[in-house]
Amino acid sequence: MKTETDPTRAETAVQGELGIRLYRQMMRIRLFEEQVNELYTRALMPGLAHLYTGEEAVAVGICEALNKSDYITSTHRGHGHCLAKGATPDRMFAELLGKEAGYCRGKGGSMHIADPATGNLGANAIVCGSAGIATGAALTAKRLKTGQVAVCFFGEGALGQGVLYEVMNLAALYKLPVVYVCENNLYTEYTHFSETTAGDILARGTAFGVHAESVDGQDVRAVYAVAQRLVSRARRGEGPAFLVCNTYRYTGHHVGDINREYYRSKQEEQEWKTKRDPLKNMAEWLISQKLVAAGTLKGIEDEIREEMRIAVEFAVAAPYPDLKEVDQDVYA
Amino acid sequence: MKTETDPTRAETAVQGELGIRLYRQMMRIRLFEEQVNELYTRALMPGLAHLYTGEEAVAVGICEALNKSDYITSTHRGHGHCLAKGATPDRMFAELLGKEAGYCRGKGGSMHIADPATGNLGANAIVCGSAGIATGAALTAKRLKTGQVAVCFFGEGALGQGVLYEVMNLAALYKLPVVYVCENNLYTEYTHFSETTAGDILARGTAFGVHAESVDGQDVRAVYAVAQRLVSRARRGEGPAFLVCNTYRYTGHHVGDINREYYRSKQEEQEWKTKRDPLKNMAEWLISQKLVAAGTLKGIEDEIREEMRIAVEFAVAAPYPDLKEVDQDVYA
Amino acid sequence: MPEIAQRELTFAQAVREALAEEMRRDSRVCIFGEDVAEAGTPFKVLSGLVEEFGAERVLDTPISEAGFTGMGVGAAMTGLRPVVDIMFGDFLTLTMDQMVNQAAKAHYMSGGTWKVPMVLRTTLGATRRSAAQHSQSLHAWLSHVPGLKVVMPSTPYDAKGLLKTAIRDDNPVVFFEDKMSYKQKGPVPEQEYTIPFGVADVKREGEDITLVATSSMVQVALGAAKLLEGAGISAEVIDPRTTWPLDEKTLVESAKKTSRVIVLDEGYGRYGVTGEIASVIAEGAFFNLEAPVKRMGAMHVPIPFSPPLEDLTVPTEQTVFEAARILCGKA
Amino acid sequence: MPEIAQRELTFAQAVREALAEEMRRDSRVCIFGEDVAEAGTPFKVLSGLVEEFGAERVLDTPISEAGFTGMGVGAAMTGLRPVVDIMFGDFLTLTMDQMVNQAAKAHYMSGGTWKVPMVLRTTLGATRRSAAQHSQSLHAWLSHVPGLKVVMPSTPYDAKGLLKTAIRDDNPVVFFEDKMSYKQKGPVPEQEYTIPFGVADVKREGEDITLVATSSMVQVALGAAKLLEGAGISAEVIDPRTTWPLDEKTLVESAKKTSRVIVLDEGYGRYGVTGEIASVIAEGAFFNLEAPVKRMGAMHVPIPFSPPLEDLTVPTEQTVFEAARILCGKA
Ligand SMILES: Cc1ncc(C[n+]2csc(CCOP(=O)(O)OP(=O)(O)O)c2C)c(N)n1
Ligand SMILES: Cc1ncc(C[n+]2csc(CCOP(=O)(O)OP(=O)(O)O)c2C)c(N)n1
Ligand SMILES: [Mg+2]
Ligand SMILES: [Mg+2]
Repeated sequence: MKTETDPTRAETAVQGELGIRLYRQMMRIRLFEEQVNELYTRALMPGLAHLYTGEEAVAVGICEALNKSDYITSTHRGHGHCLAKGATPDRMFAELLGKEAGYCRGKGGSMHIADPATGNLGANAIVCGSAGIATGAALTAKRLKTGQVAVCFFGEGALGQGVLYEVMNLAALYKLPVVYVCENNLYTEYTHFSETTAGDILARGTAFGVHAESVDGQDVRAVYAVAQRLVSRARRGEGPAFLVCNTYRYTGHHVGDINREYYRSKQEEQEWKTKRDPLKNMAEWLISQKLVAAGTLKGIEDEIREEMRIAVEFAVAAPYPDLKEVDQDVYA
Repeated sequence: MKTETDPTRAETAVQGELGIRLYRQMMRIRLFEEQVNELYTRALMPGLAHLYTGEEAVAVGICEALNKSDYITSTHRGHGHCLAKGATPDRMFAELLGKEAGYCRGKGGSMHIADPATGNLGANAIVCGSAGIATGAALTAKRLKTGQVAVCFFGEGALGQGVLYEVMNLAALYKLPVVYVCENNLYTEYTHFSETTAGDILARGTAFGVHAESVDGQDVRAVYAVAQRLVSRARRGEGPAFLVCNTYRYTGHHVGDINREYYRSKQEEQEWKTKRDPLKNMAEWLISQKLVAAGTLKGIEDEIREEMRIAVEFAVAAPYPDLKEVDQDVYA
Repeated sequence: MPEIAQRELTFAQAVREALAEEMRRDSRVCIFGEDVAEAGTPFKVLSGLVEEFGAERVLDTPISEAGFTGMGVGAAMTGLRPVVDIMFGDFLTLTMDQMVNQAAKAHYMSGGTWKVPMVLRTTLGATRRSAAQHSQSLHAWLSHVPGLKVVMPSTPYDAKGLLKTAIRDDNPVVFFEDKMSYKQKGPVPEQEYTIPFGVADVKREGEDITLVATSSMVQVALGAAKLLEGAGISAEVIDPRTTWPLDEKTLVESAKKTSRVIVLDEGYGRYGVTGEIASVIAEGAFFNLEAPVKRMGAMHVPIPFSPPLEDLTVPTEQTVFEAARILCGKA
Repeated sequence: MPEIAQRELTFAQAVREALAEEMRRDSRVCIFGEDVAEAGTPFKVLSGLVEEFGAERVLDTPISEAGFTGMGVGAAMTGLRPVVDIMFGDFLTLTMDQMVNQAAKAHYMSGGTWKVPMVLRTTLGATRRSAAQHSQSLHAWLSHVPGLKVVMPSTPYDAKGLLKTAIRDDNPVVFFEDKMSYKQKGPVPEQEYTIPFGVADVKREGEDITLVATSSMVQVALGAAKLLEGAGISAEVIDPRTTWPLDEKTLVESAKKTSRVIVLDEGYGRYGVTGEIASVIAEGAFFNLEAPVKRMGAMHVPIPFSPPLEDLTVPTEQTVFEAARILCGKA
């Protein structure tokens, strides 16, 4: 997945082809989630889902800096991570609908998509639940000298879980190739992070010997550049990193969270959507840099819309797993 | 227990009477533990015990800055904390021997001495197991405006437990009157702390919004002075603090840990015992300051030896609890 | 249930009313947990409480289950009466050290000197399409541990009366609420009442078979009992209401009367609640049983997301009905 | 146990030998935990391993049970075969989320794509004068959870053979060692062998009563059997060896033969292992039992420190002997 660039020149690495790819990947996430919300409102999706809309630049900027064989762990808000790491929409939609064609044969659902083929160790419905898993994957990479890197995605709410600090300490002690990516979208479920997070977020990495940085999570080029640096650093054996990406979720905590005024204002949401939209800003940059014509981007959007439409059709039509599967795969 | 001193002048607060009291309290811990080891070698004590010998200045310096009604939580190495907070040796020895006269009627033993009368919420055999309890005690003090402060004692090994960071974050958010006292005696059981602790210890407080300081844990006057400041600060509603006391345990992890060369050198032990002994140094200071005559200190030692001898006699002679107590006090 | 009960409340309203009444009665009672204040929890069970009692007594916490549960233990030991909110029972995994090594043992280890009057409220139950990490019923773990009490209300009436008792109890109490029952309506009298622990409730009287059911399974058992009536089988439905203390006497008496028993519980079927209750009955009613005690719990699999699969993992009116008919030799 | 078994090893030596052999056989096998390297754990079970296999494969960790257990899950998913060391079973409380919500569910939730071939070794057992937080036997919790396997060896021979099987298993396995058994000696053949899971072992044949015993209780049962022999009662002692998978068939067959059963387990007596096994037997041997299955587990109290009290909390040869005589009507 990684387009070769010289890590030392990472800051200026984003050129035309890569730039368009970053845009395309973000658009796929944006339009995928559009369909998920659609499926929910049409009552075609069992349960709920947590949309990644607004945070696309984080997953894409990070995963484009990874190799296909590198590992990621994801969260309850995981669709973006899965897509960015290479999952295909048809099998993802199928999973969201509990169908056999899904990545987990319908047994996992929206919060548990996993895919060995793309190094996806799985989305996790326990906040911070995959921090240990990502750290262990990095331990394997180091022990077996595979050159792989593990990325652990989590929301800033996971900063409340002590296990995060336990594993950061372990990763620092053993110099493991893992990057802890904190997606600070300002809210846990319905509470602003300032009400639940004391002290200094970056210091929560350095205090445990983990190199820490933060980045504008709405600027995909900036995320990609820093990811390049931290990932190659980890790959070179220089140890773990903690990256805070400042971002925002456009919609509710989950698809059913409609009235949000009691915890955040419509105006706040508007400002992020209008001034700091990762797709809009990337499009403007690509055009201003003459790296692409506006029409081309429109074409990409239409093409992806069609891809999603077909993927949804596939998933809706797909069969449920056979009932006898219920007690299969409990044990390997 | 607190001798009134002007907190603003805490740094220079230690005068004759208090100085002698600090010495006396340290001596009581030193000689108490001497007897515990004696009871172990004479096979009179069931199980094992973790001696506080060498760390006396920490418990005494801190607890002398507390009121009787203030709370402490303690650890598996808790005899020093209990004595410093006001427990009496007879009932402590009785507890170590599993006798009914013990603080816990013999049901707790060395690792679980608790005493409401002196605000001792209990020693804890789970590393970091009392961090939540101390934080909760501080929450009560704040909610009920009692003016109490809670002190949470733990070894540096507890820095490995994530729950510590969870509760420090809570204490900072709610500005709770709690002081987290880390006794860094350089070793967990048989491993040097540098092998288990990455990054910067003090930053592990500040990263969570908790004021952090460190002090020479072998200098009782220094510990007392900083404790005065941090405790009054907490009492005044200025929030939690994290205090790292650099100290050393003279003997094994527990009374049975005799051959220690594989994890630390005899020479290292000798240097601490000769150059940095909290009692020796305090005695020299008291004498050099003409605050006390050498003979007086010898008198104090003899007096305490006698106190301990009588206390041990009492405990050895005391009866075990009635067998029917086994299923009493499971529920209140 | 007394006749005077006219007013109907939902299960969620009953829980909220119990909390509100106890918080008015005793200023030491406070609540903390994730999104408990303005949000009133994702299930809206606590809506309105922060408005009446203020943020000091209804405290939003970070996502730190171990940390704030531990804080609850210490607060309880020193004079508050905290009601700790753990959103999903699946997250009990994170609180086990605080509940089992601290809360459950503090009183005994201290020789009876310290007390831990706290309540941990949490949820259980599957079939919400929430998958394996949000669908477990882990109450067997807590019932296994001396020092804890475990409450499993099945109706709005029981929920209110038992929660008030839990809050007044001087021991750590774990209170399980079935997520799927929150909207269930039932009579709840206006006037003050509490329900003692360790007293099972006969939800329906019958002669031919006893269905012992906890929490979410009580409605299933009552539904099955209706179906059984149609098949000429009179089923008695007994709800222990608390798994610890356990009202062994009532369970055994009913078994002696009917001579046939099915034990229903939504926890995993193995090494859980059904094994304990079945053993108590098999021992107590040994000479009266016409057939082995039948146990029905959650299938021994992580709860799958896919709806047709998930629906197979939990006992239903139909599966209980069929099991009962077989047990009564009328299949 | 085969005749060829001449050599005697202690339980601790058998565990160490199993680890050493598997680490030689498979370079992916590694160990981590607190003080596992130079110290070889407080029980010295791992002494010598770091010297042979190096610090990369025998990894000392900080006191972070949740963190390094989680690291074990991820390492297992990606190509290592970690053996995680949790010093005292009481600290399982800190690992429950990693074991139950992560390790146990990863294979199923991923539709069978990811595997978690890890072993968690820990201890159980009281009477070491270690008090309430260092004396628990919490294996019932893990046996309750689908996705986990639970092993309870009672002899050096079983310990070695079962641990080798555990390490080769592609699932998360929790392996409980009785602290008090580490010095117990028993025959262990030189040559390679493994013991399959789910196969109970008849430790002693008998006719009049079946004593089902796990882990630390097997020696107690054998001792009681000797005493019973003196009283003219022939006791069969059966060790399930794994609580999950559970060899129901062997247990039920023995119960059918003897018609009287006592189930012995050092875990807390309520909502635990004895309830499950007693229920399985009461159902499977319903028409053969002369008396209710008797359950004997740890008393429902936090384990007290005081020796005379602690000794009352666990079944002993004497208490089992008396219970058996009563059950056989020969008291
Ligand atoms: C251990 C645990 N506690 C609580 C929850 C319930 N919960 C699900 S998502 C969420 C908020 C997570 O916030 P954050 O980590 O910032 O991620 P975001 O939703 O903002 O992407 C909570 C509390 C959970 N799933 N796991
Ligand atoms: C949760 C937990 N893990 C492991 C242990 C075993 N253990 C007892 S004391 C100890 C070392 C503690 O070291 P430290 O915190 O520095 O305290 P010290 O003994 O040096 O005073 C360990 C690992 C325990 N009691 N609790
Ligand atoms: Mg967030
Ligand atoms: Mg230490």
